[in-house]
Amino acid sequence: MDRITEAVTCTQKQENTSGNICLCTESLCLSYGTRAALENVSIRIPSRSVTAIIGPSGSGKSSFLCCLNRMTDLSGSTTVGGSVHLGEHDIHRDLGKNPIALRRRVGMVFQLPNPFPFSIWKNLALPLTHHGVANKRELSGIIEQVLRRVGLWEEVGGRLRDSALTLSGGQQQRLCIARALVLEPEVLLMDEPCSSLDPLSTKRIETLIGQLKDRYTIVVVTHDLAQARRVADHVALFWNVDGVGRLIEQGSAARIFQHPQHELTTTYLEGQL
Amino acid sequence: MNLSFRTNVNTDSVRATSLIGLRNGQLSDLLFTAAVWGAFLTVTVVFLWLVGDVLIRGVGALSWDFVVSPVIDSGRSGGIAPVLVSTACIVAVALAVAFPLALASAILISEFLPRTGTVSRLVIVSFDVLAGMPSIVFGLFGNALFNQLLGFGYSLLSGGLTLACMVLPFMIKANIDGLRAVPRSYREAGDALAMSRASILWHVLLPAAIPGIIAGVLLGMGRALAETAALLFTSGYVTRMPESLMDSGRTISIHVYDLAMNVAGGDQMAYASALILVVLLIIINFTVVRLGDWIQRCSLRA
Amino acid sequence: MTDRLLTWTLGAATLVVVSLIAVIAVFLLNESLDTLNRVGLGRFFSDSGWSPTMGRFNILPMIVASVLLMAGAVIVAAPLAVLTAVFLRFYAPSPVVDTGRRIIEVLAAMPSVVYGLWGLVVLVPVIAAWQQPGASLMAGILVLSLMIFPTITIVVHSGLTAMPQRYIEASLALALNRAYMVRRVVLPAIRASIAAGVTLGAARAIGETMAVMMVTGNIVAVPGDLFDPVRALTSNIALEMAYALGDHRGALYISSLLLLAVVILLVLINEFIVSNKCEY
Amino acid sequence: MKCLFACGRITVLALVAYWIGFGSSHAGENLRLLATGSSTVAPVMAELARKYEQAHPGARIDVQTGGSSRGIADMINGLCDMGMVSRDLKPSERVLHAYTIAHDGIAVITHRDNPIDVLDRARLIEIYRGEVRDWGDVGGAAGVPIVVVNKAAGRSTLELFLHYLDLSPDQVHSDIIIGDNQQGLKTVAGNRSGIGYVSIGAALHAQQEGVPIKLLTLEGAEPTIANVTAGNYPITRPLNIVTRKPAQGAVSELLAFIHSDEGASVIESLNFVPVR
Repeated sequence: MDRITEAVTCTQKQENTSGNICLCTESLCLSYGTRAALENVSIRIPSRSVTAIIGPSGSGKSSFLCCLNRMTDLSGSTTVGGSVHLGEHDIHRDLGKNPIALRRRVGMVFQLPNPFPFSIWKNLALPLTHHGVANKRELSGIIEQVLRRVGLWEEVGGRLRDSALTLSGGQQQRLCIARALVLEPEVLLMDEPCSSLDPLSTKRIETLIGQLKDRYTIVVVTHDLAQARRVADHVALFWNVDGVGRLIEQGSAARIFQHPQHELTTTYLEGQL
Repeated sequence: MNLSFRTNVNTDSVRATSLIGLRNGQLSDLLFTAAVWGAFLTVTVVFLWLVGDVLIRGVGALSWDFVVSPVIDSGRSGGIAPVLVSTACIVAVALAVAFPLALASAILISEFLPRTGTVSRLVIVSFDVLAGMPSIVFGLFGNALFNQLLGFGYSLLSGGLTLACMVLPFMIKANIDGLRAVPRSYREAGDALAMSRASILWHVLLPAAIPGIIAGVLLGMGRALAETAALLFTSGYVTRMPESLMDSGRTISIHVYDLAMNVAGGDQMAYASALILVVLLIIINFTVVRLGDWIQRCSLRA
Repeated sequence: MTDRLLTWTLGAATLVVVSLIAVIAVFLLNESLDTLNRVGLGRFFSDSGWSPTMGRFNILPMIVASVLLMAGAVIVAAPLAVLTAVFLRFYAPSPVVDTGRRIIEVLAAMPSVVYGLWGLVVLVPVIAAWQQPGASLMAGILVLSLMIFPTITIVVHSGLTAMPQRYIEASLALALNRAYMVRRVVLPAIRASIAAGVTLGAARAIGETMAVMMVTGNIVAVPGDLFDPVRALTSNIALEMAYALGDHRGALYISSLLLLAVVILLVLINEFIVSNKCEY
Repeated sequence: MKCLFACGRITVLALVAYWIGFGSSHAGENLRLLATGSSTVAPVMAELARKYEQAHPGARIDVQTGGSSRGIADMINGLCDMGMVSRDLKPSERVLHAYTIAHDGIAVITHRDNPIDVLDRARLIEIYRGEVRDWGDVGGAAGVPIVVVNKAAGRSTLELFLHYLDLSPDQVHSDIIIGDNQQGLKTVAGNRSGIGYVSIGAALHAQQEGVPIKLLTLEGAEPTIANVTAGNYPITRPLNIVTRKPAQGAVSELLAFIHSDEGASVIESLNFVPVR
């Protein structure tokens, strides 16, 4: 827990972020077996806004995201050091035995749309019934509500019994977002949600993200800088330093894009532009 | 201690959502975990019971003499040398007949027929039917065709030919898997060098598919060794050393069956023979499985 | 030139193999037709009993016995197999996974006569100590379920392995616990594999001869309860084929045709399931 | 690839050599006989064959069981050289030629630990009709169910036994169906509450070998060779060899050996009654 924090090789200027801090990590380290993937990440994610995690491939963006809802537990050989706080709870200590309770509060959307091979209805009803909603009317109420929220109701409202696999890629991804929303999480993690979609679907999802940030704290991993510019309120840049992912710089989107303070950030932004 | 206390306090704040659902979920999770562990433990116990039974009762009667002595007094004493020879003959006949047919069919299906075409679908379904056919039905067929119509009588030849029909679909399937695991690029490279189909096959594909072909032969051998019902009415079950393929003879499986069912006081010898049979089959099966893993790894790498 | 020769040779060999099934069917039919004409199909279900040497050919009790044995074996083996496959995929600690795989492989490699031997020497006396005579429908079901268990487990397990990891990730991200995930997401997602495993197992169960013959007592009668002895269709052929002549022999060939028909049906169902399996 | 083909070639060559080599080496004195049928006759036949082969090097007589009806069926289908039948031929079978080689009886057997020693015919009928289901009702241990072991159809032992009890096959209530004599012995030896019936010769031989069975006295006559020879025992039968054509060549030589004094002593040693 009290890992010796090495001298951070980069400037990490903390600045006052508007609003409450919803998620923050303190000296977060992650390794797969003996191979370190993340080192010394301390980040603050403000609530009810969109935070974009940017950086080149291999800089540990997705690994970082997985730490936030303990998807890292999935493979047995991972070890996590440091701490992650959700509100006032340490997710490893306070919610230690029960990642389920954590994941109820932190939803996730993946790179590839991953609806279950069942009907649209069942995809959305499944997490609800698991968490104790048995009343059919209540179920359909919630399902209609989330489908409207992601703008799918008009498109699929009449065919909820169809297999989710018959939907287009963009629709599937919005269904997955809807599915993450049925549990009313506080945080929504999105791992490159548009990377497999065409530009039109991408635009829909981006608009959707803009609408959702009023109610949820959203963390988006993306390697598309233009997208980060379009949707993000806050930005964190990760970089692969000697094979290990590190946080280089974080701050409001406006500041990072206009006045990057770290030279790596400048290089990255210029390279992409 | 301290930790669990804090956990309790903190879940209180999560209660706003539905705690009852969570509690139920934990209970059913526990029950289900118990069920899967229970299933596996049941299987393990039965497995140990079965294998331990064969091992403990069989190993006492096992010796080199047992392997090289003739069957005496219906198998109550002596050994199983003639049975082993008959088994080898029947399996050899079955493989010698089935192998070329299986390899040829596999080559045609995997190399010449379109993979999803109606013809290859039909052919594959007919193999599946053949693979699923009860062995006793093969026995009846073999008895009618080889024993009576062709006049081979109760003989190792009749038994071997019947088994050849039986092991064909399994060998074909293994051969097809082996050939399909050969990377497409090999064929394209051959085509680009303007080689004929025959010489691509001979010089490139078959050598690359050897693991699959060996797996097929072993699989067929395993099937043949384990078979009893199809042989009762084709090879017969004489216990003496066969002198030609036209003699009747029993395989080790039939010997186990006969000792267990028809010989009072034959149990220990039945177990000893069963132990030899099981060890042979386990060796064959493990080799096949490892070959299969290897083939899969190769095809993934390619 | 060589290519054409090659194709023709291969074609001829394949034709031999493919026509084998037809040849077998023709032989079985040929041996049955006389009897079918003389006795008529109806009497195989309406005669007063099975004593073919006296001209009575009712095979219904044996059909009932075969079906009961098959159904019983599937009912016992399928849940066990599915749970074991789930255990090996999601629950087992990694050293146990390897051991588990080996156990299933060895069980699959075990010849039926060894299952029969174990049933006869170990299982039947255990049942007999509880309910005489021991050799019974129950013994048959237990031995058969043990035999088809590895078949079903292997098919279901390969279904589980083929299932994409992303369903599991999605389930975890939705805060589903493991049991709920397995029951409501994983098992429904691989239902085609389960059905395929069950049909394969059923085909094996109904075709099994030796192990069944060794433990069921072989009385031709519709069983009143699980501890009554029965005779399966396959055992009947094995028991009586040696001395059957005339219509008796014909009757046995007819029962083998019946078995063949059931197996073809099961294989076709299996084929249908596998070919319609959704491609995730 | 080459290695594989080499292996295949060697196997094929070995097989051919094996086949040709063995097939021809005995061409001069090619006496090969296959006898199939009654499991009662089989052990006698096997022992006789062994003695005969010792006296005639190169001769080979294989024996397979399967029941008297199999002997007849195989003979008619041309699958064997001699059929073994442990009863008289039926009128429909008279196209075949029968040669009696010995006499035998049928013994009712129970487990050695069963307190019963004697059963009369009426009791046996009740037991085999399923009217009496408890050993206590026939003077044995009360509360122990009777497990009735019956022979499969097509076995002459079954036909003779039921004929003796004057029952038809449908009237019999049985719990286990068995095939060979040996299976009957094994089943009764393995089940303390079982009752069955097998060849006297086979039963006595098994008893000598230590198989835990008991032969019951029937109508005051113990199942012994002496009683069968004297005709005192109620169920006796001839053991026959049947052929399609009148015995000639090797078969008649074998029959002559069986009917010789040496043959008779072999038969007696196995607890059967030789033909005088």
